[in-house]
Amino acid sequence: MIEVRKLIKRFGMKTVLRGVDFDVQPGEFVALLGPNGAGKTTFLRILASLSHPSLGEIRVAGYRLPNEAAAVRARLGVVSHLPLLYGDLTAEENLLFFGRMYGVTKLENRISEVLEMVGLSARRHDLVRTFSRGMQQRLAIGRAVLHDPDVILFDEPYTGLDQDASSMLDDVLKSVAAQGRTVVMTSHDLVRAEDLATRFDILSRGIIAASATRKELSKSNLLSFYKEALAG
Amino acid sequence: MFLQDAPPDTSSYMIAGYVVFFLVTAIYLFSFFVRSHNLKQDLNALENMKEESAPPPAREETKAAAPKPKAKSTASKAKSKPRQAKKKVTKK
Amino acid sequence: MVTKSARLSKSVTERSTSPNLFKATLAIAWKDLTAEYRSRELFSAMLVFSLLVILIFNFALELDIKTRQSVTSGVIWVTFAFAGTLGLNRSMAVEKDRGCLDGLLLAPVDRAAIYFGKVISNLAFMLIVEIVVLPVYSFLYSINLFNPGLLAVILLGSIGYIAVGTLLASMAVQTRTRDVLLPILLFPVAIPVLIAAVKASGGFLNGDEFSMILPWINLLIVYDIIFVAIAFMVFDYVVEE
Amino acid sequence: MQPKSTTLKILDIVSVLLLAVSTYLALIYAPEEATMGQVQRVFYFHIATAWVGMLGFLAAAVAGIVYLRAQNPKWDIVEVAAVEISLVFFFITIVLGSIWARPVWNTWWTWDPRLTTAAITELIYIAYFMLREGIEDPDRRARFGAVYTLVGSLSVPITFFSIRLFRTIHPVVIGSADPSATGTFDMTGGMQVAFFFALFAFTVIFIDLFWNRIRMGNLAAKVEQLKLKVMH
Repeated sequence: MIEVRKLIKRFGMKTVLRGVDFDVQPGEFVALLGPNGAGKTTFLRILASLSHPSLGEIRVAGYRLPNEAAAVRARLGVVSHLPLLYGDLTAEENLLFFGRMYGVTKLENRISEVLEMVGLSARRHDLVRTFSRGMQQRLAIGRAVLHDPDVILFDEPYTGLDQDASSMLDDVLKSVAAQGRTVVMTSHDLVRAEDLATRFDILSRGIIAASATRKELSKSNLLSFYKEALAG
Repeated sequence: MFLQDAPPDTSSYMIAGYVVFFLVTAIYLFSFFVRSHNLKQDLNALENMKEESAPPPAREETKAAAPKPKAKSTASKAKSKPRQAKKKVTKK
Repeated sequence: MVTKSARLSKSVTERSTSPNLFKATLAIAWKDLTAEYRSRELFSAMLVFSLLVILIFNFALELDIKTRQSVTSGVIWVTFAFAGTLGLNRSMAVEKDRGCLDGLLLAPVDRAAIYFGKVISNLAFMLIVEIVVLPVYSFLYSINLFNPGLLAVILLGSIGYIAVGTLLASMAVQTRTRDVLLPILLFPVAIPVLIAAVKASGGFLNGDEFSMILPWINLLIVYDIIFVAIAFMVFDYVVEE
Repeated sequence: MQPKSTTLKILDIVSVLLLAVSTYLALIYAPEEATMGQVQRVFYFHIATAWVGMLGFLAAAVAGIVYLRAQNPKWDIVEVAAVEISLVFFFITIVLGSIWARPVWNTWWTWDPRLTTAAITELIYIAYFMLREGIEDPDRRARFGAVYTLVGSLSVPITFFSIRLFRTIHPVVIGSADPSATGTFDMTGGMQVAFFFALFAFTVIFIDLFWNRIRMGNLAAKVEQLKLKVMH
C-alpha cells in the first residue's frame, strides 16, 4: 500500500531524511516513533504529498509521488495536530466543503454516517469554533475518512488532548482501523501506540533505525526496543 | 536660454552626473570586495575547523562519533548570511 | 459513546471522483463567503477602513465643488486599493494561521482551483465594500456615481488588482514580515491598474466621449488577462513546498 | 573555491579599459551639443546604464523562469546577481536622468514615461530583495524570488505604456522622434561614435560584473554548506 525507497529530503543544505526505506501492507497500523527533529513530520508531509521529496521513490495507494499526486490525494486522509477545520463554519458545513473538494458522491448521508462514527451527530449545526480540542480532533478524523480513503496518516493526533478526549480518540482510531484501512501514525505516546499499532518503526537521525511487528515485540516491551534503536 | 549664440554653460551638471556615476560604481565595487573578502575569510576559517574536527587519516566523513567541535566558529565576522548591500534610493 | 459503526464495505460508498476545477473553485469561494458571513470580521474591517480613508481625504483635500469633481476617481481608487490590501492580507492569513492551507492542498484538486477560489472570494469582499462605499461617497459629496461605465471600470480594475494581489498575498503571508510586505510587493506592480482605473473612472465621471476612455479600458483588460494567466501558471510554486 | 579563471581576469582588465575609453569619448571626443551645452554628455552614460539595467532585469526574469522549471539553485544565484547589478545601474540611470533634466527642463523630476517607469522598476526590485529577506528556507526564497521577478518584469512594459498613455514630454532621440518634446537633438558623427561605444563598453562591463557576482554567489553558497557541516 505504501512503498518508500531511499527517500532523501533536504531543506537548503540541511538533510533531514537521509535515505528512508519504508513498506506498509494494506490494513497494517504502523506507529512511527522517534525523538523530535528526527524528521517524522517531514516524512509524513512527503507521504501526504504536501512536500516534494528531494530524492527517492514513493508509491502511496498504488500511485507515484509527486507525479500522480492528485490520484494519491483522492485515496489519502490526513489528521495532524492542527485540526485543519474552519472555526466559522458548522461541523456539517466543514464536511460539506471537504466533501465537495474530494468529490464525494451521496455527500448528505455520508456526512451523517461520519458524524455518527465520531460521535458528533448532536453537534452537527454548531460552529466548530465552539468545539473542545478533543471534539475538533474527532471531527478532523471524520473529515479524513469522509472520502473513504485507503490510507490514513495521523501526525501526533494526541497532542494537547486531555485524558478522556484521548480515550475517546482511541475508540475512533480503533473503529477506523477496524474498517481495514492502512494507517501510519506518528506519536510521542509509546503507551497509546503500543495498544493500537500492529507494527512499530523507529525514525531517528533521518533514517528508519529499527522496525518490529507486535509479535516480534511480545518478549521485550516497546520502551526498551525504542531505547535500543535510538542508541544504535 | 537660446539668446546667447554660445551654448549655455551647463558643464557643472555634466560634472555632477559623472561624479555620481563614478561614486555609486565605486561604492558598489567596494561593497562587492568587502563581501567577497569576508566570504573568503569565512571559508578559510571553516576549512581549518573542518581539518581540526576530523584529523583521522580517512579523509571522508567517518561514521566514528567524531567529537563535535565545541569551539564557537572562530571566523572573525562569521555573518550568518552575507548582508546584501542595500541600495538606498536617494531621490532628490 | 461511539456506536458500533456499520462495517463500511468499500462498495457502499462509490469511489469518490476527483471534482473538476470549476466545482472545487466554487466550493472554496462558498467556504470563504460563508465563513466571512458568520464572522464579518474581514468585511467590517475593510468597510470602516474605507470610510475613514474617505474622511481623511475630505479634510486633506478640502476643495471647492469643481476640483472635487476631478479628484473623486483618485480618492475612491486609493480607498479601494488600501481596503483591498487589508482584505487580501486577512483572507490569506486566516488560511495560513490555522494550517488550513494544508487542508486545501490535500484535496485532489488542481492548485489553480485554490487560486481562483481565493480570487473570487477576495473579489467578492472588495466589491461588497465598493457597493457600500460608493453610495456613501456620493451622499457625502453629492456626486452621482451611478453611471454604468464607472461601475464597469471599477469591476475591471478590481479584478486586475485582486488577481495580482491574491498571488502576492499568498507569498507575503509565508514570509516573516507578512502584511507589511504585501503593499510593498503589490503597489509597484499594480500601478498600471490604478492609473488606468483612475483615468477611465474620471473619464466616465466627467462624461468624456467613449473613444477617449477606450484605450484605458483596453489596457485594463490586457492587464487582467496577462496577470490572471501568469498567476494561474505560477501559483503551484507559491503554495507547494 | 578555484581561483579566478584567466578569462575572467582578462575580462576585468578589458572592462576597466573600455570604461576609460568610453569616458574619454563621452567627455572629450564627442562634440559639444549646441543648444544644451556640456550636460548633454551625461546622455551617453545615462542611456548605457539604462540599457544594462534592462538587460540585467531581463536576465533575472529568464533565470527565474529557468529556476521554476528546474529548481536548480544555481539559477537562483544567477537571478540575484542580475537583479543586484541592475539595481545599481538603474539607480545611476535615474539620477543621471534627473541631473540632465535639471538644466534642460529646469525641474529635477518629471513624471514622464521613461523616468517614472525606471523609478517604479527600481522600487519593484527593492521589494524583490525585501521579499527575499523575509524568508528563511532557501528553496522557498528562491521560488518566491523567481515568481516575483516574473511578475515584476511583466509589469514594467505595461507600466511604461500606461504612463506614456498618461502623457509624455521625454525627448525621444532615436526612433519616433516627437519634435514637440524639448531637449531633442540630432546625433552628429562624433556623438554617435561615443554613444554606440558606450553601449558596447557597458555591455562588456555588465557581463564582467555579472560573472564575478555569480562566482561570489557560489562562494556564499559553499560557505553556507560548510557552516552547516561543521556546526552540526
